[in-house]
Amino acid sequence: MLSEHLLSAVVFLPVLGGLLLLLVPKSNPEAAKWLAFVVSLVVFAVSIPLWTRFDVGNAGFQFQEHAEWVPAIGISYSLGLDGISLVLVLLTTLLTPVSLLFSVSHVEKSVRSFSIAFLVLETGMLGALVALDLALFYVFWEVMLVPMYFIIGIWGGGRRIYAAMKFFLFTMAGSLLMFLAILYLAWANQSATGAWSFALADLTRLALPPHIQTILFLAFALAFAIKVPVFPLHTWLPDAHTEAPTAGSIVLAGVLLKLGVYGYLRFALPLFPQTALRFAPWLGVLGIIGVVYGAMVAYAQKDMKRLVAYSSVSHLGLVVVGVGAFTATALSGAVLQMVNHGLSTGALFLLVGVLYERRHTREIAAYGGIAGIVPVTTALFVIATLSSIGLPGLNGFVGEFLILIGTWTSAHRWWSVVAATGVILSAIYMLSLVQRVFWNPISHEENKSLPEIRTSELIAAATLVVAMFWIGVRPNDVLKRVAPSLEALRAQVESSSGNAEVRRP
Amino acid sequence: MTGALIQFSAADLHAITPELVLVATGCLLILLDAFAPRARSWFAALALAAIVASLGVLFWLPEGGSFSGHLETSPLTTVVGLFLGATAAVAVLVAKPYLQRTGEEKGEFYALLLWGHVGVSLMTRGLDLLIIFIGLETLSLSFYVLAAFFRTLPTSSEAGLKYFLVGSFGSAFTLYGIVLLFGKSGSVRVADLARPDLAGDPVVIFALLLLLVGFGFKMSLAPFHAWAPDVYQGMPTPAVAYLSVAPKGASLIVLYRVFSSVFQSGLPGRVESGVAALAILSMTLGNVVALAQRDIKRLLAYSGIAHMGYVTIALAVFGRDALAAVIVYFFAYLVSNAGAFAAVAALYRDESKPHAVGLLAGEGRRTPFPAAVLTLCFFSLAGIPATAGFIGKFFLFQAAIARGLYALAVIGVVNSLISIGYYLKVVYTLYMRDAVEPEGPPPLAWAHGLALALCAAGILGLGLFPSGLWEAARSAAATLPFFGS
Amino acid sequence: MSIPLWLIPALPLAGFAVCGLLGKRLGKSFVSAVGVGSVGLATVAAYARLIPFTAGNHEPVVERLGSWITAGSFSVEMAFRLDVLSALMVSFVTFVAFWIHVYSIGYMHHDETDAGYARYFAYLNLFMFSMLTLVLAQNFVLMFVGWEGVGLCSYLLIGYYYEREYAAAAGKKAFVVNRIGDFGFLLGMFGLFALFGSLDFDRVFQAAAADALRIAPLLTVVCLCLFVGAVGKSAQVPLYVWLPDAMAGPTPVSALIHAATMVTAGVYMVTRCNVLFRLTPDVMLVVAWIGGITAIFAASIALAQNDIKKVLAYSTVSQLGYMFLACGVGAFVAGMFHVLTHAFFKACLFLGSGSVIHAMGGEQDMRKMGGLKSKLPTTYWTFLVATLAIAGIPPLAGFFSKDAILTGVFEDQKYVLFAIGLFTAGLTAFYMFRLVSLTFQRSFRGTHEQEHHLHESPPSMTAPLVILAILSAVGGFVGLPKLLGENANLFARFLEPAFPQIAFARGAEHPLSHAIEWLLIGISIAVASGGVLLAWLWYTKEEGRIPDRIAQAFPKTYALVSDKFRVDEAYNFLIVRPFDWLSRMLWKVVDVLIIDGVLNAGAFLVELAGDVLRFLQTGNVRNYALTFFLGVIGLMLLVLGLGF
Amino acid sequence: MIGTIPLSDVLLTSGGLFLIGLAGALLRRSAISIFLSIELMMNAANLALLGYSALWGSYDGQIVVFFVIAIAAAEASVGLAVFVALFRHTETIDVNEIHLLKW
Repeated sequence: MLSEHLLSAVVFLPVLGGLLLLLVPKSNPEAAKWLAFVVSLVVFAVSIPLWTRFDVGNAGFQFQEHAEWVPAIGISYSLGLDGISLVLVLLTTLLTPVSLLFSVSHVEKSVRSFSIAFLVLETGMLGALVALDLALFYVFWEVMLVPMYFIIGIWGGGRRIYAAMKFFLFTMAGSLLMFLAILYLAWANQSATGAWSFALADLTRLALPPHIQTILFLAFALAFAIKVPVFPLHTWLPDAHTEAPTAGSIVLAGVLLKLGVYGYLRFALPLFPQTALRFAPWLGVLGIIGVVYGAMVAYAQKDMKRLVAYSSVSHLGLVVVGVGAFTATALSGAVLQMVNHGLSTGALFLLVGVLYERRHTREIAAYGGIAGIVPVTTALFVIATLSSIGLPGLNGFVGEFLILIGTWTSAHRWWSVVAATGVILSAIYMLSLVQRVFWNPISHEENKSLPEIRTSELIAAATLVVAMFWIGVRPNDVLKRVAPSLEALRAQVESSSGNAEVRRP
Repeated sequence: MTGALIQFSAADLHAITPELVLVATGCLLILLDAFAPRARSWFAALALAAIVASLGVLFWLPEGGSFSGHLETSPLTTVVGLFLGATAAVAVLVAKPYLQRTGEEKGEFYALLLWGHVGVSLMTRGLDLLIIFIGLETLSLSFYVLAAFFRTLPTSSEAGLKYFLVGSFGSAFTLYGIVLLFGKSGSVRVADLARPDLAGDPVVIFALLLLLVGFGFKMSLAPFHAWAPDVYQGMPTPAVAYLSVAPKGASLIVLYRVFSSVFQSGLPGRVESGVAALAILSMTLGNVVALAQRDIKRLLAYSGIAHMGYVTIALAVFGRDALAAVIVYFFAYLVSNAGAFAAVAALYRDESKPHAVGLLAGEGRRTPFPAAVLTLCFFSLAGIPATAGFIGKFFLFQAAIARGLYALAVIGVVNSLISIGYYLKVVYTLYMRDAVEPEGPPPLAWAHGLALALCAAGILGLGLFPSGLWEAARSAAATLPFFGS
Repeated sequence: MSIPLWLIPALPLAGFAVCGLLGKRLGKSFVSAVGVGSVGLATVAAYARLIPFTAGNHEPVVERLGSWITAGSFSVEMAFRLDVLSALMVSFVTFVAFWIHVYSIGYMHHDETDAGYARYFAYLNLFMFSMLTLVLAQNFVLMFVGWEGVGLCSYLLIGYYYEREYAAAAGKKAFVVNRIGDFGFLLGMFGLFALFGSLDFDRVFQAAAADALRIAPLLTVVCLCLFVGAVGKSAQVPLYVWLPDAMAGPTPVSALIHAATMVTAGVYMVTRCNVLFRLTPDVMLVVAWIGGITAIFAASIALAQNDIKKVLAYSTVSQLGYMFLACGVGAFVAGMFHVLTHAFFKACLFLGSGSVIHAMGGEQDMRKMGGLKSKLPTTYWTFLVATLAIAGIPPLAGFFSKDAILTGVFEDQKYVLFAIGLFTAGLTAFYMFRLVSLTFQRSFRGTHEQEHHLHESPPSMTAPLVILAILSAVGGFVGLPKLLGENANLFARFLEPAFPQIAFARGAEHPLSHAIEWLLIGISIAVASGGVLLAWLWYTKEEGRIPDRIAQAFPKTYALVSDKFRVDEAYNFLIVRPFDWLSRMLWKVVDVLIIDGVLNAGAFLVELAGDVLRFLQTGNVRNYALTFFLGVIGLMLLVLGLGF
Repeated sequence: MIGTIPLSDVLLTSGGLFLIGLAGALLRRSAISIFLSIELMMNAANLALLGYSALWGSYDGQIVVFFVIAIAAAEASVGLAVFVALFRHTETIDVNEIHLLKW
């Protein structure tokens, strides 16, 4: 039974686990923590067959499931997994247990609710990654917001309420227009074919007049651009990342941001190929602005988490450049880079969290010279840093390199010239962070007694580090799964961007 | 046709048994209150039983007109009846512990609630402007009293006064509209308005606008909304739970009934723009002002004004799907809004003080269940997916888009973005602030728990499995004569 | 064919893993065993491959381990290459590195904790892995892996004493400046891929040689980009600034990374790409000039430095300039030859200085030294040999390589550059003997307790000195000038396969007459010995009075030179500070003020509207009735008002 | 005999009454007089009803009139009750004085 409903299982196991958690008495937080962790581990275990049984070289959707949901209006519960979603699903199922394992030793306030929120969040993310019906996708897409809102708002730092509100409103602002666009598409399909449908497959067949396409595309693009986030829509991110609890930041940076790019690849591109290609240059330009801008602003930060947050703006800018360039190489690089960023930034947030839990400050100035006191933490942090600044042999390099070289071979060679400056800038801001936190003389007495990383934290971080090395050395394990789907996507877009015959809805 | 009002048969009587049951129970409650005060603790159960019974009967009624076609029994009335009955049931459940707590557990309350409920259901079932008007007045009269129910509280009496004055002011307009329609058609039957020559007649339009005003008033549609915040604030919360939901739905159904019978060939552009204007004004004003509210009952009043704005879009759309959307929307609104008021009733201890939002601080941890349901209700009102509220908006905007009313749809979603502002304000007060009140709210009564659980179940149930309701609403909407669809 | 090539870098990598993970617990002796052992094994493995290779016909050997990255049209393999160039590099890299590892045991032993000791050797092994990967790579990407890897290790080792802010900053500086170079290298790779659809050495070079004309213009840009990479890695003007600071690291590191091996990677890369560079004369010119300028510029700075390691650092920069000068004039063989000899004598010099600093208890200022000749005999003599070598005194190694370069320059008719090279040779001889004189000769100028525990270093340190000294003495004979017979220059013969004939390629068309060659040799000997003599006169005999007088005569000039021409300050003022300022502006103005400002203003206006409008709710029921009535009027006007 | 009065006059009178009532409802300050003005508006409607039922020769209108009168009576009783209840607290029924609930 599980075998043919594998996706549903992966998607809904977390929520079921959440319900299970309700049975745990409030008085017993430890049990809640560990149960939640175990649940997420189980989800990860269940998601592994997706990777192993995935038919490499098959571009289409696999593990498909289909069921009527609201037949009268053509909403169906249809799930499917292709290379692009596969890697992100695995990333999600990996990062969730990691974050929960970290939280085991660090969440005190109403633990049970925290765990439940986290599991619901996981379901939301996984659902959005495998939904093939726009209505269904939208449901998952929005459902993610709620638990994340609480995670930031209840377990977050000083300005958590402001940050949570900002996060919620920004994301909502984007997705509401997308909601209308989805409704329009469904209706256009109905008036063109006489049948209601929200299925991606049907709606891609729809040929809309250019100006309509443009409007709808912009509605979709806005939603995704805010999520990514693309400059200048990024200002929610530093606040959200900084105020969120460590586990929240990990998942926020690791997965939620990716959903923006994913949504663009999965929906915006196939639905509005002509327009998407027409707007690709803008995308690329915003991307490179993001790369440089994010890096420079990151350099100016005084707060560790903020710095890492802005580095995300820079990294995802690069991913956006790759998407804009739209060559096979650049696209593979972009998808791979999403995973890389999830791992490296996840690890960075985790380790910043390790320090924060001990000193209860994120001020860079409050540290300095602690390498001798917490060598293991230092080593892990340095590795994560190197991965994030794209040192060859680690994962970050492969993604960056593919995006840049792919962009160079595209029509917009100069993008990759500008974007490549990120190589320098990232080194500047990350290494000065490392220097100010770990090297230099010890400037604060209290740092002399800084306790070293805990086993649970160590395991969590080490998992990510292992993944970094793995992708750095064997990137093809990922790339070969992604490539066919991307090829198919490109073929689809190229072909349909050619035809101009228009069925008026 | 003359005298048609007078002669009726057993079948006709059978057709109004649902109302009769309620009326009779109301009287019985009054009598019991007078002669068997000890039975008071059973009143709620009795009222509940009556509501359930009348619902049951309503389901078994044969379809068709009765009283020679002045009273309708149709899928529409059944579905709407279910909506109204459910609202009444929730109100009763909320009332029981609420009245006990405030020491006001009297027969009158339930009696008036039931009678008002009768009025509402007559509004929806009446095929005759007079019956509709009588229903309207029955409702109003009962709720004027309910508004002023706490005789010891000046605020309650003031609410009564305001509701009464503005209410009767409004009914005068409604009445004059009815009179003009009668003057033009020579009949008080809705069906007789279906004459081609009437559709374009300015006087008829004028009259219909007067009806729109009158029922818009009941819906607390801006700019006829001013009464709502004050009345909600002063009125006993259970009564508000009913008043803020059922009459609004009924009023919109009535408007749909009358408009659809006059405008067989679609809404004239001018009328459409008029309705649209009301919708936009109501959405915007409601949401914007709600942002500034400190008292949660007033906040809910303004949110209600905004929601009536959304749902009025469906009147501008004016079609079968739109009507179905209205029905779905009101079911969603029932579970969300009545649920919210139920939670408010459970979360506040002192009725003599305003229900400041700030007092909810930290209740999320101290009284998790009502707080959680309130949060759920607010997310539903905000239209977050997987809740009933989202489904309501979904079909509503779908209809608007299909009719090409993009501007309305866009304004609608922009407004729901604004609305998130104040809904989340309450949510984070519940969960992200530390308690200010030394003593928490009163212990949760089983009736409240039941009401909250039902609403929560409804929100999620509709949110996840809307299909059945949508089908039902579609077939119900088929009852009214519509061009095209 | 027994030992696979990948094993050679893999062994130090294993050493790195062991030292890094377990070293702290298992103690110094274990770490020394693993750290040095792994490199020793690597050396053995390397020679086990090199000897048969050298004996056989020098056909390149390529060992492919399958695809590494494949995405779209781009694909690159894990493949290692053994040809004359990589053979040459591997041979001396492993050898020198091994002895420096041995030296490190003695150097690092007492003044470091177990953890620090393990860390040191872990880094050193990691460096060996990267360097060997760089050298053995079969394609640009894999080469880049090593390229960045050595950069990383240099960062880590410069910042080895991380608790010293200066060291930490120097490490960061080194990495960032290198990254600027790598930026160029990356763009170069992109260009190559765009041109040839591959980054495999064989494919690229063959294709380039094949259709030289068509690609020439684009290739110029590509080669410039690649050269930028070389400039960064090999510390040429204007990116040399990191190398002097790099002296903050332990001295053996300076010897290994910042003198013998890593910094020559740029030269290696240019030579490896000689096909491309030879196709782009303009770039060759740039290379030559950058090299020449760097050579003389760094040498002049070295004149006025008092920190013993700083002098050596600038001398390294200057010598690297020589190598690029050679490449620039097409004398790649001479360049590589100098790489080889320089590896020997500069490593020896650095280790010697290390031994001195060791003896002086960390003191690096030459003004506080002197007269160490008697106290540290081995160090002194080995140091002297190496100095003579670098000064270009025959028949030591440096003489031959430097002479080959100058001849090459002259051959290429770059007479200005020749003059520069010649003058630099003189400067080199001068400042090196200034160093020797200040350090070893004259009388001791340090404190008493320093003088008290002056002692020769342990054999683990002196042995490498001796070996390297010998090599700097005799190393040159592998590359005797052609004068002494056509086949006298074994080195050139060995490297021949690395420089395939290309159509349109420019080379030594007009060999010089023997007379001129003899003349050139004579001149360079004269200049070198002149420099030596002058230094001896001024510093040993006159005890430095003359230089002091000169310094007093031109205080401004002297200050400028001793302040390294204040280049760091200039960079700081022109680049670093504006960068800081700009990034702060972007954050405070664009992010906070503009973007968030606009959004918050919008939200605030809505809130404000609410706060104002709520007062329409006066609480007076008559106003409610009035609004109601006005609403009716408005509605009527809207719907019926006009028309009908 | 009502037939002898032209419908237009009846309607004009009714409309006039309605407006007078409206004006009263908007201008008076005492709750009672406001309510009386509203009653006036209702009776204006009644008048119009009579006119129309004469026009159509149907009794429906007149029947409606009876209902309206009944409803008005009911409203009056409820209203007065509410006024009394309120007067207990505020000692006035001048609506300008009554604004506990606002904003």
